[in-house]
Amino acid sequence: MSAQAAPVLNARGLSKVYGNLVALADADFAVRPGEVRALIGSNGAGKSTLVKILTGAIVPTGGRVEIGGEPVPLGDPLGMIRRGVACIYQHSNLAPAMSVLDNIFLGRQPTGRFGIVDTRRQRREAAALLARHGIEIALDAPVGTLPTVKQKEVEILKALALDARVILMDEPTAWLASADVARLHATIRALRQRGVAIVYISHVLDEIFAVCDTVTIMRDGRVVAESQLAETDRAQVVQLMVGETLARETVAAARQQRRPRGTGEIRLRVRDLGRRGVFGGVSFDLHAGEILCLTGLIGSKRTELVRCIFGSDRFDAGTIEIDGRAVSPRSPVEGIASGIGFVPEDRHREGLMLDMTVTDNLVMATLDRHRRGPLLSLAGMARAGRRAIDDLSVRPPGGGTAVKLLSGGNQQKVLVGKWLALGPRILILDEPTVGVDIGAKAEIYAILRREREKGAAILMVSSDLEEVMTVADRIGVMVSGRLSAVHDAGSVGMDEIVREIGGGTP
Amino acid sequence: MTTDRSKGRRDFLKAVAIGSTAVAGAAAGMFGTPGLPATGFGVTRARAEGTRYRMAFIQWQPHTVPAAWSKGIEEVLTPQQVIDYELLDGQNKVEVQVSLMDTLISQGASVIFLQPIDSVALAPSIAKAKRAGISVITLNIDATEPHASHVEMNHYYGAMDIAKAMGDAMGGKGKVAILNAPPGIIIRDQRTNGFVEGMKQHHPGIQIVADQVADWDRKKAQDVLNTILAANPDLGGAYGVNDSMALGAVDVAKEKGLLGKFVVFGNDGETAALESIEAGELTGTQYTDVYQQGRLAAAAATVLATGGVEAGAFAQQSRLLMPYVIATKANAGSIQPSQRW
Amino acid sequence: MTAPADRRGTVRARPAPMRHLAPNALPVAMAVAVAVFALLEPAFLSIDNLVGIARQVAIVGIMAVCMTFVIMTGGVDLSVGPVLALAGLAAFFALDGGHPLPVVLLAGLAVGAAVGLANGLTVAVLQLPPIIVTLAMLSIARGTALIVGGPEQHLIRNEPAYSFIGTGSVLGLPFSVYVFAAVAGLMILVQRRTPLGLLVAAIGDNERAAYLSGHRIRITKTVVYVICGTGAALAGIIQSSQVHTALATYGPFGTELDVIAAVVLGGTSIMGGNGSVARTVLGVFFLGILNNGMNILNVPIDIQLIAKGAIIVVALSVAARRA
Amino acid sequence: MTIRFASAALVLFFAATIAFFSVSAPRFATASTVENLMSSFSFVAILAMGQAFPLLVRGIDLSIGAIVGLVGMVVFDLSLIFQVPGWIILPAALLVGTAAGALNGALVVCLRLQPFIATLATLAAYRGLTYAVSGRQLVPGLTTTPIRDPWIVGIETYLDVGRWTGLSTFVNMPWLPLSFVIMLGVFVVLQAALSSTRFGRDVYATGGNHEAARLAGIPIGTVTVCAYSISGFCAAIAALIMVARFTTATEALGTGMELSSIAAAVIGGVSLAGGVGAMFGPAVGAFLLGTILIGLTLQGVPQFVQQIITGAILLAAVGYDRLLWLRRERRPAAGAGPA
Repeated sequence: MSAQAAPVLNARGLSKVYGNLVALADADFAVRPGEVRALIGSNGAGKSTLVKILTGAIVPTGGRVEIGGEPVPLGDPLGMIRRGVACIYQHSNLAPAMSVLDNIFLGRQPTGRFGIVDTRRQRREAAALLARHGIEIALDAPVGTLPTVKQKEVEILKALALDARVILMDEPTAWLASADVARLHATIRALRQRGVAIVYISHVLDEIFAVCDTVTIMRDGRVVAESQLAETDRAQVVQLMVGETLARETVAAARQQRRPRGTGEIRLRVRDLGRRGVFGGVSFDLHAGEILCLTGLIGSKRTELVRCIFGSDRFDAGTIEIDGRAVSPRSPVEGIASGIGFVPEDRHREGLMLDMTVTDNLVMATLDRHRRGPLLSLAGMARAGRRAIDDLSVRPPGGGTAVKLLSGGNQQKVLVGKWLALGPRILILDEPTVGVDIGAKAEIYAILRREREKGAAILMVSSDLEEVMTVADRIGVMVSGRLSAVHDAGSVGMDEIVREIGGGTP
Repeated sequence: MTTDRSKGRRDFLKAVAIGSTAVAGAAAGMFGTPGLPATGFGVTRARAEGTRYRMAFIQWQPHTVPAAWSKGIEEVLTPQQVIDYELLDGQNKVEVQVSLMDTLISQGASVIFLQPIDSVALAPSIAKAKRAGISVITLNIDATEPHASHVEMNHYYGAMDIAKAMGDAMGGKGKVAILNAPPGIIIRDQRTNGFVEGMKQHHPGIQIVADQVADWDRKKAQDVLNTILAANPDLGGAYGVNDSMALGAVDVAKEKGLLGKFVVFGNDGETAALESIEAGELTGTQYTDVYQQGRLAAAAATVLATGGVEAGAFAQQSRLLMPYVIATKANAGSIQPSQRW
Repeated sequence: MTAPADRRGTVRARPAPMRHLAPNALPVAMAVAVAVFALLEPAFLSIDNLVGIARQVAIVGIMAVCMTFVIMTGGVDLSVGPVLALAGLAAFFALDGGHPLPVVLLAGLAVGAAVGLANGLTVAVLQLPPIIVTLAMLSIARGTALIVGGPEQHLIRNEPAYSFIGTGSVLGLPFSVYVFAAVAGLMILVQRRTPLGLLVAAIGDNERAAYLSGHRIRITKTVVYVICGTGAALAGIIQSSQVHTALATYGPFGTELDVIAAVVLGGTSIMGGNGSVARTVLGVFFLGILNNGMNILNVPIDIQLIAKGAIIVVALSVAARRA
Repeated sequence: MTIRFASAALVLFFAATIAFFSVSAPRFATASTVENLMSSFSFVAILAMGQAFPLLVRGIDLSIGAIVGLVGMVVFDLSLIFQVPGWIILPAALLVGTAAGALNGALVVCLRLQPFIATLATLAAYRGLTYAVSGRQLVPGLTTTPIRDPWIVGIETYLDVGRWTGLSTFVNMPWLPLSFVIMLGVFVVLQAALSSTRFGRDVYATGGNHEAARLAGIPIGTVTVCAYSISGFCAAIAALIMVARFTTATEALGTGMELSSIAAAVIGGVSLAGGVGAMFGPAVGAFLLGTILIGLTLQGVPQFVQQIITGAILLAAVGYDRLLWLRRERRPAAGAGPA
């Protein structure tokens, strides 16, 4: 499109630092009217941070943002919205008890005298909107009662109703069925016709090549490349996205150490596991002393799968055997009892007690071991904590510091350490390196390999292909609720995997 | 407290007269009450006709005094076999009392015993009751709306007499503290004002150094008096606006070994208080035979219910004024066990 | 509750407002209060009065210390008032039945534990809002107390052993103060040295994570309410022994709010999360000092209430600012 | 959204209760009982509706009862001490109540205090203020002087609707208390504000998804303050009705009302989690509680047992709401039609 037109949104030298984690480093980002710009990069590459700055949710440590050539105050969500920057967030941004209609017009209902809402006009506009974008939805249904897909549509409608100049879409298709994706893309093209600038954040290369004009590729908090998609091909993009950031020897080391099927002893056997409406027919074996990585798109139900194995969710079909014993854990308590450790995806929501100390968090899963009669042996806990801190080289090394003061990487190490303390026979990790700086990543990989050597069976969910290629002994690809294939890591190339992942959404 | 003193006394004599005859009459089931047209054989007739009367007592909140009243009332009503009686709880809330009044009115009670939380607040409901032909008998707190009858142990004059007795006990000089109730119920105001007024009149030499709220509560009274004593080590006495608080003061005096030296007066005269007096701990309290007061009210009620007197007819209500004594070690012994509540 | 449900980092890191209160604002406020009272009325600092303060806060103190865990788990217990009354009555009837002291105490405490258990199960298992559950329990327990005890005062006469609990004194300190100290000490120990204490903190901090760490959340929550009920019962026993009376209307409306105020002043967020028993004790004494000081200065009740409200607001908003 | 499943069930339960007492309780189904119900619980309903607003924005107002006391005492003073004419007193009273509510809101918004704590503090403060300004203490003589101002006492009048409509020729119609009419008025206005004004949308949004509301540019602070002001305003109206009914005000007026109003609101399906509820439920909830109290009294059930039953019903109400919620959780996809 009009690549020469002046950028409507222009960010220069943005950076954001949490504690000692650099989430975003001197990033430039611009998008022009009528341009659909893909923003891609593995998890924790800094995309969400950039988005948060552009929506005003957070204040950058440095840098400036111009809209239509005007420099704008940062950290002011309303200002951004008023200036025409709308965002469709990954998480729901709706008032569940309110009707679709009210959500679309949230905070800006057309009003007549005495602030009486002009519902007729509201309906008219909404109807027009629906017609224009060919979306079917019951305007009076409370959003809370709608399925997630529909809720996404409401979010999109909300943004569209703002007739924004720039729309940021953060993983807009993560929860959409392929048909809906196609429709969304149609919508996007329509918007492009009307000169709206769109920032399209996604992991799905197919989608990107299908709908985007240009691409900005980020890695580890930096913008590593910008280009016209017309002039690039998948391989290049993936290459840029994945990069060679890990020191070659680490990768090399990792690769030659690969031990598909570990000791050969089957630790975990999953057969036709399913949960109605979520995933189904999943079968695989996990051996002692191997690392099996489940990769796929966000929303391909990998998390849901491993939750069921751990016991925090229920499955309603298939069987799970551990060491040949059939189990059906109905709660984490039982999962742990059968030797499973589980590092959840969102360490803040589900993993750590942020206000509590490193030691407390480290012993959280193994309290009973530190009981002396009715009391806890603080000394014992401290010792255990100290040992873990040294093994995992947590920085700062103080066991008494509150976890929330640690960097993402160290927080993650603490979370992993909590489960290692259990000496799990099976360790499940869900996106263990999201938002973790590169150094910590390497350390975590090292830890995992060490556990593998000790004979633990490790099941890891990751969307970061580079990571998968580095640590996996075997790779399973999940596509919309099905385990499409399991490869020996050695015998499969990244592009192949990429294709399989993308292959999920034709 | 609106009436002047002498009248109060006269009412008091009249009251005793009415009261005793009424009790006698009620017990015998026959009537001849001055001031009321003699209909004769009210209860007997009722029994014959099989008519039943509904009576209820709305108390301000569960407490020893209304409980004793209720006992006394039942003593008189039960043997007559034609009266259904129930005790209702005002939860120390005006609105609850008013609502209960309405309920009783629509229920068609024939007499309502009422211990109003406030003289004015209940007046409209009393008027309503009268319109509905229901006689209302107020206990201890009079209402601004004239009604059938008011049976009271006067708080204002009682408190004045307490002030006098207390001053005498303290030799007319020294410092005293008031352990008070939280505002919101009229008894509190009447007693406090009476006490203050009494001290002014009889013992201007005595100084009220503290007036603190102890929520009717013995424990709070202990705490509060403890504190007050710290500030005024030379405190000579304390007046508890009810006996529980007075007994709290006694507890403190005991603990500090001030027994005998420290003058404590209470109000109401419940059993615990009398015992404490006899034990030489509590100096005195305003005692009334509350059972008797209940009986008196019940007797009057019977008359009103069965005597065929139109409730609306009470332009000028009868005031049955209970005799009270300031019970001290000297006279407490003369109070019969059967009179203790 | 207003923390936006956003992604990694930013806002969730905001500490619960109350947290910073305890270490600085509260002691400062206490010091100021003490200084003011002492200046206006030297007798405030007399040994007698200080002992008096300790004795006065004992009952609310015990309840507050025992409610801290409940509030840390994001709950609240409005039913402590009637429980206090019920326990007193239970103890009285046990005494009346001529049972030995241990049985008597057990009877009292059992009542509290039972009510607590009912609260806990309803909150933890049925997951109903604590404020409503305990509000309902407030009127249920009060009703029961009035049915059981009636309006009469049940005098507890010549029961030296029982009376000692509330009125006896050891080495010049009232026994009830020792009880308070013991309970406080015990709860501090529980918080710092037992799995329960750690677990309560964990639940308040991040219930989901605690669950995923393989802990039985429901049991813990129930236990916490049982502790609270038992604490209220103990308070009831002490009170009934202090006033030689058991009465169904003891622990009137407002008791529960005093207790909650003490806990919150102690720096525990009413929304749950970070909290500390030790700091609750501070909060208890702060309120105790305010009451005592204003009584000793013979401040009229109206000013007392206004001042109390204002001071709570100031103290806590200072804390909120710090956060 | 205005009338949810919960509310529908509530109405059924209400009807059932009335039916039950009509057959079981002597003299329950009479005009006078209906009058009693309307005049004794209209102000509770108003308080419940007021309380609903703080709850809707995920707050709570524990001071609502204390505000009733304060306003009552202000009316008492103005009328009896300063002899101010009623037509001035009425607006003044409403003003005081609203201001007190606004202060609550300000504490919550500006000082970032937990609503529970902020209003707990003002609960004490307002009650203290009531004592401080109490004309009963300042001028003891007034304790026995009823308020006679027609403007105020006029609130406690009964309208013989029966005769106007001529219905009373067929049935014994209850007279309609003005307070009930006022309650209806408040209901209509507030419900309209909630369901059809911009403000109402903002209230639901603020309570339903705080972050979304903020990002949507809704002035959350203002909305919150308004919510608390409304609760204060309702408290003032309730106070006026009570004063008119009692022709006086005591320092203890409104004690415990905070809890009963919360109870009524929650029974009426207002969620403590915010964003869910309407005016209809709380109003019905208040009258439901009233019906039960009156009915049980007429049945001769002891007061103490009544307390227990009331508590049980409160539990049942929240339990039922929980049940609905669980059911909705079970099948998130379903129910995607208009609710």
